[in-house]
Amino acid sequence: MDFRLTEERQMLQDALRRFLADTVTPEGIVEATGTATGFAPALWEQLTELGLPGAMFTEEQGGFGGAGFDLMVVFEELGRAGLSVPLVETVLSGALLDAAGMPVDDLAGGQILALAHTEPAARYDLNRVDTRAERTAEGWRVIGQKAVVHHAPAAKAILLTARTSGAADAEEGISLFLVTPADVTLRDYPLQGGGRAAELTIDATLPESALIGPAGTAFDALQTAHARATAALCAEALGMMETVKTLTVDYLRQRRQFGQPIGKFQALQHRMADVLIEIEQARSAVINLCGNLDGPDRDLHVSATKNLIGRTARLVVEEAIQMHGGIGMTMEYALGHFAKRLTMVDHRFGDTDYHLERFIRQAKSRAS
Amino acid sequence: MDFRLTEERQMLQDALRRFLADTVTPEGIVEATGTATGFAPALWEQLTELGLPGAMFTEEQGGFGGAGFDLMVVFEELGRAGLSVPLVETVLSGALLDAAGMPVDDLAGGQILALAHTEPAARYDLNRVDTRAERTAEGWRVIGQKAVVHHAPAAKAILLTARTSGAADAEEGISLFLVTPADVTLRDYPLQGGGRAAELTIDATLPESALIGPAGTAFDALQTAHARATAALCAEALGMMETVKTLTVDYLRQRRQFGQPIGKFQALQHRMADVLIEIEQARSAVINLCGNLDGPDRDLHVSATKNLIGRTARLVVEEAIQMHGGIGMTMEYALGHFAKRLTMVDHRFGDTDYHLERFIRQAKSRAS
Amino acid sequence: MDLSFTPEQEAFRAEVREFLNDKLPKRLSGKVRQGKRLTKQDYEEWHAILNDRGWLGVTWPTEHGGPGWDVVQRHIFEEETTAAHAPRVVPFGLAMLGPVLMTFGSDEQKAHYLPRILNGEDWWCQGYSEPGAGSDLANVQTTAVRDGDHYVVNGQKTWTTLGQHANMIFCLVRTSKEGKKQEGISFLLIDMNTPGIEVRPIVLIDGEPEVNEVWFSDVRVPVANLVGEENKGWTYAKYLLTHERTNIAGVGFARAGLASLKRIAGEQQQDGRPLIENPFFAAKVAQVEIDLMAMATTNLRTLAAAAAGQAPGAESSMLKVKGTVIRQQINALARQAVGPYAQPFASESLDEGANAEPVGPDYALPATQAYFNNRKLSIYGGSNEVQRQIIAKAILEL
Amino acid sequence: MDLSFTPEQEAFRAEVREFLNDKLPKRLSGKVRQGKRLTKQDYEEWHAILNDRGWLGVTWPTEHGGPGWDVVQRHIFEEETTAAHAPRVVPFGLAMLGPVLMTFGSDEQKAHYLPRILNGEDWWCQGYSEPGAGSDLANVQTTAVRDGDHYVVNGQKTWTTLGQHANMIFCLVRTSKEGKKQEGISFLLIDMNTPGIEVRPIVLIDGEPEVNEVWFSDVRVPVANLVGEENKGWTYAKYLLTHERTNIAGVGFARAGLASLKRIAGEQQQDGRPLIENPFFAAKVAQVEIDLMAMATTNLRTLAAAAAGQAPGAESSMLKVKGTVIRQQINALARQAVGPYAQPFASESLDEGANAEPVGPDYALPATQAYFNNRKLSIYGGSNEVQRQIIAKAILEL
Repeated sequence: MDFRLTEERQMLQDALRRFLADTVTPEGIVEATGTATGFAPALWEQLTELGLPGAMFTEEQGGFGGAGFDLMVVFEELGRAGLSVPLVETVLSGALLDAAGMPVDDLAGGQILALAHTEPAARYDLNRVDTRAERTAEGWRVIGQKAVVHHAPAAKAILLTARTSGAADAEEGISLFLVTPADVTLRDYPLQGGGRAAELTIDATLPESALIGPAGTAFDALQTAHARATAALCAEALGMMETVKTLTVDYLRQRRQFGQPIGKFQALQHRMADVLIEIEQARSAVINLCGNLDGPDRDLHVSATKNLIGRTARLVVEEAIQMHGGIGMTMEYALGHFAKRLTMVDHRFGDTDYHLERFIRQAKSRAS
Repeated sequence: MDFRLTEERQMLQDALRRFLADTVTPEGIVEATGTATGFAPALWEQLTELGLPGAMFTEEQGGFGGAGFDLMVVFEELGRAGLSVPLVETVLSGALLDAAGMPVDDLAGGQILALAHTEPAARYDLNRVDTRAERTAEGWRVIGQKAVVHHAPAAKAILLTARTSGAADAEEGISLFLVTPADVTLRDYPLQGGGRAAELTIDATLPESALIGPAGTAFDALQTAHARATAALCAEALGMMETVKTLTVDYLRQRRQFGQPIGKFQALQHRMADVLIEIEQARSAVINLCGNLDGPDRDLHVSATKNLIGRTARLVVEEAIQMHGGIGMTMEYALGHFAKRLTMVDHRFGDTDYHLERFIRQAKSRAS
Repeated sequence: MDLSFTPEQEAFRAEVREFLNDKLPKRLSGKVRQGKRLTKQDYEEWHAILNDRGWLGVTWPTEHGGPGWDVVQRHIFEEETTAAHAPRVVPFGLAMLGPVLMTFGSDEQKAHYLPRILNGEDWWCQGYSEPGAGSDLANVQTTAVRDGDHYVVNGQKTWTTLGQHANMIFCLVRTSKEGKKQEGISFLLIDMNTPGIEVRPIVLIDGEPEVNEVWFSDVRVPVANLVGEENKGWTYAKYLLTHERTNIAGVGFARAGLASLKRIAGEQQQDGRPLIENPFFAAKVAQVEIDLMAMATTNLRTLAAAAAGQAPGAESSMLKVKGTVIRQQINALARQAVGPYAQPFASESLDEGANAEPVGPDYALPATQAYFNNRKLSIYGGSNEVQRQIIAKAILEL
Repeated sequence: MDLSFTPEQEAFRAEVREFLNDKLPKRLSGKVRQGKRLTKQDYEEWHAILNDRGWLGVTWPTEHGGPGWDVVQRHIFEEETTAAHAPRVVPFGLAMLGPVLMTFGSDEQKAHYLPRILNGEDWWCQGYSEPGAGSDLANVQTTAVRDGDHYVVNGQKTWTTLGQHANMIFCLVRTSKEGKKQEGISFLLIDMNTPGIEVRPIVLIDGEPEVNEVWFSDVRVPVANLVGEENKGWTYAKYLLTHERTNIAGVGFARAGLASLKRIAGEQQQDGRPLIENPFFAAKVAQVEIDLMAMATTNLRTLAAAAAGQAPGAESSMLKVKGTVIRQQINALARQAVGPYAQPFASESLDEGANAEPVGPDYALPATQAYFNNRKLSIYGGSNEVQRQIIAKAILEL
């Protein structure tokens, strides 16, 4: 039992925090969201040099990390800075390629792949895939639509799931394809809280070689990929909470009303104390997930942590805005951006209720 | 739209409040609970003279009230005083006898009948009756067990449900019988929050005449009886909340700590404000139920109100104890009794969750 | 006790409903229902329709052109207009300034301004809040110094809702620094076209420029624009704040929000079933519906007491807190309901006639925006913390 | 970062488990599991078994007869004993007074009292709280006036847990009224058999006489019973309060409570199915389980920091609040789970060997009692309000 970071991770954390504090500004985030890709390519290059994509992978894979706590260290810092970069996509794509026995060293070197899996009617159900792929004489005929594909506008290529057999909600029959931007139509847009995504339409014939791994067997890898990406997202949320906490504590100390700092008002003090307690809970939940990411209880912890993070994020956002008053609702002050970005965590990879229900199933199957 | 009491109800409320304030003491409640019947018969006689059972019934029935708001006025005052008398039983029995076309003037005059319906395995399901009654040459052979029969030790006779046909959870097939104490075995005990109840065992042959109303058709009347009794219980809970509020406000004003009344501490002020808001919500919920007790949306309001009362009662009890500190947990101070009695409201006629689920069903069937 | 409305009240409701059916443009109700942006012209169009019928100044007595309704009629009108998705009536002239002028204004002020509020010649905005004040409203730093027949105003106001549309602003200004901070405040009417006034929009987290900062640099305001007496402005300000609360519970908004939430949750599918049938989600919706049923009755009780001449005390603070909490819960559930489509931020689709189709279901972005925007409900109009303080003070008397 | 235990720690866990399997009487664990009343003899029996193994004073160093465990070992021991339904170790002598005497007591006091705590000759109780003080612990009114070789003590203590079993009490008494209230307090050891002491039980809402009032009328206490220096008692009291917090999170109790809750909800039937399969109830249980999983890790993190020599700051206050809230939520769910059988109050059935069968399921009354009794968790040991104050002060530094 040891809650200290290894020396390597400590160094990475320190370097990353310093770099991001020096580099990222609220204006820069807004500006990047307005660009074609939704982030600053130069910044991504610098982060790649710092080793960010590399930290997502083991040495055998061509990286120098790959464990849950590597994800935690990196994403907490990204969360603190509040910026959108396609690193969750690296985690997703890496897990999928790796499961198919494909090399991931390009990803570790900074290559950007997007994942087009969720569909307009799927909500958070990983198994629901209506996009169909049929083997024809020319190759794979793929027709379907994908929803809110993060960082699709920036991706060199896109991993796309399609159903090669089975009913729309069957776990079996989901296959993975590698497609190029030329194969698909994108309608791209900015996201609440920064970054860009796109609605994707595909109606194309892909070469035989576009299939990644054996046909119809992608579901397990999708679960693994989403488990890892959920850990990343939860750690990112934790970092955002830390920033919101700092902003709010500073505000309570400095803002004066009725002749004293508002942090002197006991009602606010006690509510702030509850917020602090829940952020500590959030940190413990992220540790639990990252520490179990390669263990047998992975999915139990995925759902426990995503549920707790979702609840805590809402509390933190709503209390921080309320304690700030009107200024907390403006985009002129840093809180506004973090409030939106942190709120959006519950809208990706399954929300609070989705994971509560899944936790109950997981706990039941573990008990029996 | 009128939220004022009629003159008659106002007079009854005033008289009742004065009488109970002069008569009921915490010691008296404890003492009564220790007696064989669980309440003071002399007090019941005085309340009967004041017109309490009579207010439960319409003029045609031999009373002078009978509407939802009559129940509200009376039970709110009983709740304020915190004492246990068998008036909910009068409401239950009255509705059942009335539905069977039987006279209720004895009940209006103070006769005490208990209702033995709930069974050990039934929890809050009104339809679950395992007690069986079979017609034999000698009459009705009735075998079964009943759980937590309130005021059974005091009742001259007991209304008892038994299944004459159908599966254990069928709504059809439930029949109503009038039994005497000699027909049953009671194990009686005190209740949390005052009063007495009993576990009832029956293994007897009853005369033909013991059947009340047509065989197998009691379920509708049971629903009506429980709707009315739930309104009574919710109004009683509201009265208890008012007393708890008064005790807590007084305590916040008088108790000094760190050199000032604890009511000066803002954190407690804001929490007390939330408690007050919820008590107003509880009053509105009771009004909604009592005003709809004879209307088409009765069951929707039964469940809405019982759910809200259950949640509010828990908040009121827990916050009142917390604001009092240790003294709030002792039986030496009036709050202790009210805290227990108010908590028990959620354990009769269906709890918060039971009614939330039922509300959803009711709202759905109303919408369709 | 009687929860039903009288036959007269029911007839009134039918009359309102018929009016809305006939006169509320489908274009406007469609925009409100879909959460599209309303333009200045949209509001003005609806005001003019109401004014034609004499139903614009709902709280105004007949002598000033109001309908002379009692509180129950006003409540019914509010229920029906919200249910019909009518645009809200912009409150600054009608609900706020109007009653102040009627009570404290000079005859000239009444004769000049009141008709212009009704006929739409003036669009008023509110100059109460200042950057340094927050909930401490009496902490007014904007100064007005007498110079001949004028006051010279310097300072800054903020959170001025829809100030970008306004040609007039009513302001609290400091005319004296003697005594307590509540003393020395005056109530001034200022033409926004006067030189020295600058309006700067503040973009909120929903991306909308709903509120503004208003800067005053040596703005010369005729002394005739003073309401009542100099240094007595705090009295008028408090009067206004009380009258601002006529619909503080927001029952109509909450009901409309709940109906919209149920529609969304009925359309969204989770695990092959409508989300509204998911027990966890259904439980949360039912819980807030039950709270709303009770709150609506608390609101009616308060209205009935007001109709019977009782001054509203802590009740209006209770309604403010509970009403805003319920609306915010409904907003949060609607945001949750839209699922992954809460993420896209393609707000150009909110403009009427925009070429951009919404991303995902058309209700997704409005639901998300409403969640963010309505965080304001517990902040403005006296924050919920201030309301809790009022409630506690009233009962604890400490 | 590593969430697993070392092989040594796992071996230690196995050793504890084996000990419990061999030595914990089934009679005692059965009573604890079923929520029956524990007698003084029950506690003494378990203390003696632990003392035989040298595992009674878990926080004590080996020189004083403790096992010399580190915080992780203590944590493992606590996890295992709670899971095995061992009686709790009565903390007043072992966890509270012991460490104070070791640090501030005279050699004579150490030599005399410490062994007697371990071997059960003395049963200590705590004389801190007073009726007028509440959370304001330093507001000590009980006086001790020097008279020759004695202090003469007058006053009243309250909330003295299990004082009815005690032969000794450690007290905060006022020996000086000069200076701040924290000054002038002394720490006295008092024999409960001294003339002038009266113990009166206080019946709590669960019907149990768990706590007592202790009255002192001209009680003569030898000066040798003063711990440390006169008027320095507040320092020792604070030290004690810090050491009281070794298991402040109550993870073991919470886990045992959760297991019991699941058992109850698995047996109770609603609408023909186990209650635990009802989605509303399952959701609440899962929510508190998720909170507990996180809190257990927060607890381990704090323990690890303490093991690394970091002084616990606001963390122990956070654990106090979250830990008690979680336990109270579990208690409330268990009360809810038992349904109508929460109502009977036949508490004679809680005595071992009582003729009275329980009314309804045997878990019903203990679950209801635990709900009422554990309202204390957020009140005692520094109320949760006091803890929130500490947390806020630490971060806001105002």
